[in-house]
Amino acid sequence: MVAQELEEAPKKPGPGSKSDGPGLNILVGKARQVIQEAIVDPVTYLANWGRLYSLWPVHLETACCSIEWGAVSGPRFDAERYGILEAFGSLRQCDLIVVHGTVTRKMAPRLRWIYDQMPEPKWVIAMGACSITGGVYFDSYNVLPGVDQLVPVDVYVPGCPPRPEELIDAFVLLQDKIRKSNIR
Amino acid sequence: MAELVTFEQFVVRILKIVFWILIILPLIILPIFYLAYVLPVEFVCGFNALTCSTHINWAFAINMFNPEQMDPFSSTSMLSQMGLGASGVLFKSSTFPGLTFAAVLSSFVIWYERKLLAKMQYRVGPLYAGRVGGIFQSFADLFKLLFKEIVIPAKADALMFLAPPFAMMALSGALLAIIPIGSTTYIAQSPYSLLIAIAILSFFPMVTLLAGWASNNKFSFIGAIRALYQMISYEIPLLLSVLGVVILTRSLNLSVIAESQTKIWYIAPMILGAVVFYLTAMAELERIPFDLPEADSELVAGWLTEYTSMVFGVLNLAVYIKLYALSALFTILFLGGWLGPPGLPDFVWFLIKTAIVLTIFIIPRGFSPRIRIDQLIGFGWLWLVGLTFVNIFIAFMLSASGLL
Amino acid sequence: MSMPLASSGLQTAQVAEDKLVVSIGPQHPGAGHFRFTITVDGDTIVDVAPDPGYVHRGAEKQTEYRTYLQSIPMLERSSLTDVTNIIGPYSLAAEELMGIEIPPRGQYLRMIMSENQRIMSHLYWLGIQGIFLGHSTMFMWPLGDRDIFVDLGQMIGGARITYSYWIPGGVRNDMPESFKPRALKVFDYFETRLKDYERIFFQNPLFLKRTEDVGVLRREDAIKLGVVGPVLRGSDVKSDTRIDEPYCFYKDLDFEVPSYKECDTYARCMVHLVEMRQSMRIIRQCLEKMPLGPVRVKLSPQQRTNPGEAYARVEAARGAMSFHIISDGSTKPYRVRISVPSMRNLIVLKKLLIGSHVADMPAIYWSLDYWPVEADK
Amino acid sequence: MSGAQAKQEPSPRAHELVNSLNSTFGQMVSVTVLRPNRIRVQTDRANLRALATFARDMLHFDHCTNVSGTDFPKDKQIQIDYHLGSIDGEDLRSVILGLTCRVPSDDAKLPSLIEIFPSVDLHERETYEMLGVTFEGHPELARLLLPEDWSDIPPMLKAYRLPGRLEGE
Repeated sequence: MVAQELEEAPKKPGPGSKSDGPGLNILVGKARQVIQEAIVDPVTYLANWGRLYSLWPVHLETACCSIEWGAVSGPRFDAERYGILEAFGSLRQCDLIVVHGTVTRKMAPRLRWIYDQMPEPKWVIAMGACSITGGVYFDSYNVLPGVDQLVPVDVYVPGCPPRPEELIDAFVLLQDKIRKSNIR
Repeated sequence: MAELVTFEQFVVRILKIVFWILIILPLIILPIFYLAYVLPVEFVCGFNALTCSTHINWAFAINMFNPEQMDPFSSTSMLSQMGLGASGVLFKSSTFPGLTFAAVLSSFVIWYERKLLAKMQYRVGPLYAGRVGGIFQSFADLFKLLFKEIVIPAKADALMFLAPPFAMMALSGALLAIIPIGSTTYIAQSPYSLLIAIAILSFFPMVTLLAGWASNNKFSFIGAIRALYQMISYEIPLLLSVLGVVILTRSLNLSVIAESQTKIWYIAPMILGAVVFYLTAMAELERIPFDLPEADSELVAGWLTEYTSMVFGVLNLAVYIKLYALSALFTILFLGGWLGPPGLPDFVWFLIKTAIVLTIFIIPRGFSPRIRIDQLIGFGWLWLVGLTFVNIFIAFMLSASGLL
Repeated sequence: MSMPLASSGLQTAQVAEDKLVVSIGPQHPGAGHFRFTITVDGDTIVDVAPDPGYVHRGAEKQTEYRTYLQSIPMLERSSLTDVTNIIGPYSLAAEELMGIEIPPRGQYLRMIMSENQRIMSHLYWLGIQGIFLGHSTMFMWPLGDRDIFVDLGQMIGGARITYSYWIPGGVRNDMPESFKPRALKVFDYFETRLKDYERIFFQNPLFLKRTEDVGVLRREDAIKLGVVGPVLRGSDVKSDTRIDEPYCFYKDLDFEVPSYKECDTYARCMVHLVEMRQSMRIIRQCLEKMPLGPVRVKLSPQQRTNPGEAYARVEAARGAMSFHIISDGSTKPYRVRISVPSMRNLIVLKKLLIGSHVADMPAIYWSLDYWPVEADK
Repeated sequence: MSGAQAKQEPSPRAHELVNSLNSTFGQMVSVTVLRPNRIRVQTDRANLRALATFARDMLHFDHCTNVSGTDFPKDKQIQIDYHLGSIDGEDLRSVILGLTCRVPSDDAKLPSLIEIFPSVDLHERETYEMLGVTFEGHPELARLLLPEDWSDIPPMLKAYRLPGRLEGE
């Protein structure tokens, strides 16, 4: 989010500039506002509402955090409450990658391919210390020091492995982020 | 852009839209409507004058000069005459008991299935989408799929790839059209409606094969071949299992079959046929334990592997409409259709029975692993076909002895 | 030096026209962190090429840069389902090199933790076996019950699953007094659950159809190929490191080692079920027999060892886990070699899959209890 | 290295093994008992196959539990250890027989034991890629764990320093 705001910042017109006013015609401006309020905003709301309650994660297990992922989808923590349904094998139907821990140099190109093959919009959660910085394997010859060089990460979940509650917190954070985003 | 973040804001916005519509409607739309229907048709709308049959024009003329029906809203009866009104064919096939009704019902069936499965697994299931128990979960899935990118694989045949979802939807809709859900609530009647339903069912494997082949993916292809094997070998037991009912009623008309069960529901004498129909319908629907074509631990998602966004959504919806249609067929064939104690409209009884059958279709997903393809085909040809012959024999005995 | 690229991921094999080469994994619901290529002729698998290494993190090399105690948190992440047992042989070998004796209470705590871990690992295994057969309830129930044992481990170890508990010199800390009543309650509950599992999952006719006579590994093949753990015991060999070469106080305890003559996937499943019961039996006995006293020998963080080599093994959840440590007398090990059961069981994958149905692939693959993270180290 | 470790008395079964090894191979091997049930037999690569065949046929060691390789840059040698175990041998389940063989680093070649013990398959492949030791006669000596684009020296050699660590850390 921060990055987006920074990109948009220079485009904002300063105070006193010409485009500050109601536009070339007050009627056009009003119509634009009506269209915006009557069509664009509700559609945005509906799309975001659908997206945030229907995050289907890809079945990609990069390393050992997948055990806690299993616990999250298990009866005690039950991620399906949030609409996170781990029942789709094909990445074509998924919207979310949860990077389960370490990404090795052999796994890295596969992770990127999987990310590229998924349909837009898509989100990435980096789960575990290994996927953020490399974790205890920071000095290994075969481990990527963080996946954010590889795919754009939306939410980072620290921990080695993170407790399921932390992962659920990450889902809630991601939902919050989606709720506030524009449709692409 | 103004951001909507809460449900309350959304409601306020919707009310605003309604307000604008209420303003715009009397100012712009109603005058046009008035011009179109109150003034003579020939002057206003040349298209109508050229294309509509003469008696409709005459009806317009009668309406026009009838002082009691001068208000424009009475012309809804015109719509009925054209087949567009509340009892017209278009309304029936598109709204109730047709596609829209079935689609909304299916989306609730998806939610119900997930909730039921979660209960069996000591979980909660969908909870936060919608205020009550995640009841709008499948609508959230729907809106998400609507606004998702459609990916067509690079080496896939785009037309052939996009055809199956719509063919699937059309077939499911055709299946709906032939199934009556009440003595007067039906879309189409035919003396051979059971035969037509089975003929439509035999189209599904072709669509599946097309989908698998056009995706240009190995998993899709293997899944499609499996679906072809499965559906073709289970078509024969399906056909044979309903034969017992046909022998007893001496009719292929589903309405007649349902009405003829006043004495006894056919599930009692035809229990073998009902069991075989249930199992074969499960196989036709690719539900666990017969979900080999979509087995996600072997073939990623089977023949659905390459389908994205709403294309996938339409396929999935079609499958659930098919589930509803087959449960409805089961209700008509074996559970007496809409027959029930008086007090409620007949289609309500029908829907209650269908819901029970749907539950029975859904439950095996909770306690059964997947079967293997060779076991499946062996089971179908050896046991199910054998059982249907026993069933037909029983039907002949009952029919010949005059008991039913 | 140059190395050939054969059987690696970037090469496509040349096969006949009527055969289909299907790549399974790493993004595949039936493969996890692992990839293998199968060549399919109709519904029969004619060739298998396993391609491990997706989780190879170089744990062996990293031990060269860490002291004996520092290596423990890193090593236990190689097998997160089974953290106590992967540290076991490492600590045993290090203690052998250091020449220290462990107090008896520490030994008993090691056994309790190790068996608790075995139950957790087996439950996880059972869940995944269920989902691989398309049985989603069989995935959810064991995973839900696993969390109860996670809580038990948390009472002693402090963390959810990674507690670095079994360390050279004993165990990290003593157990709380509330552990015993809690554990006994959990075991009473779980024994009824195991009966449910047996009735609902293991006697399910479709489950039997999918697992019986599938992936048969004969006794002589199992021995020759050197498989371990439940796979070996499912192949009619009553071999268990806890009995063959008892460590801790296993020789004082009374428990049974299951073995089945059928040698198929169902036998392997049954081994897991019986072992969970036996593990609870062992913990009950440990709780009875446990003496009071210290739980560890104080060691310096820079503890030096005698130069030499040691080879130690314990029975982990997946089979015999062994460590070979060579020391040059410094604070860091000269060479640590991990021989993990998953790697030793992978060798039979090719043998079992060739000639079987495509649909049997997930059932056979997971019945080997192959955990790629552990195998790749 | 192992010379500094205190020698221990072997268990009775291990004692028989030591005697039988000594009487058959004599000077070609040096037998050390590390623990009552750990026997270490050092030999050279010429005798390795004969020793393994003898261990399988006469001593009833039927599988290999581990193959480990260690680099000794000071001696310019690489040490390969085969750890053999037994299931069907009488009273042998607790015994681990280690076959140790040292090869020079610049000529790291060794006969493969895959025909004698099929269970060494993956272990030998791993040792090959981790230390660059060639096992002659292995049918599929290919890359196993490292990524396809690995172009550095084998990582388990002492000359390979971890990239995440400073020199001498």
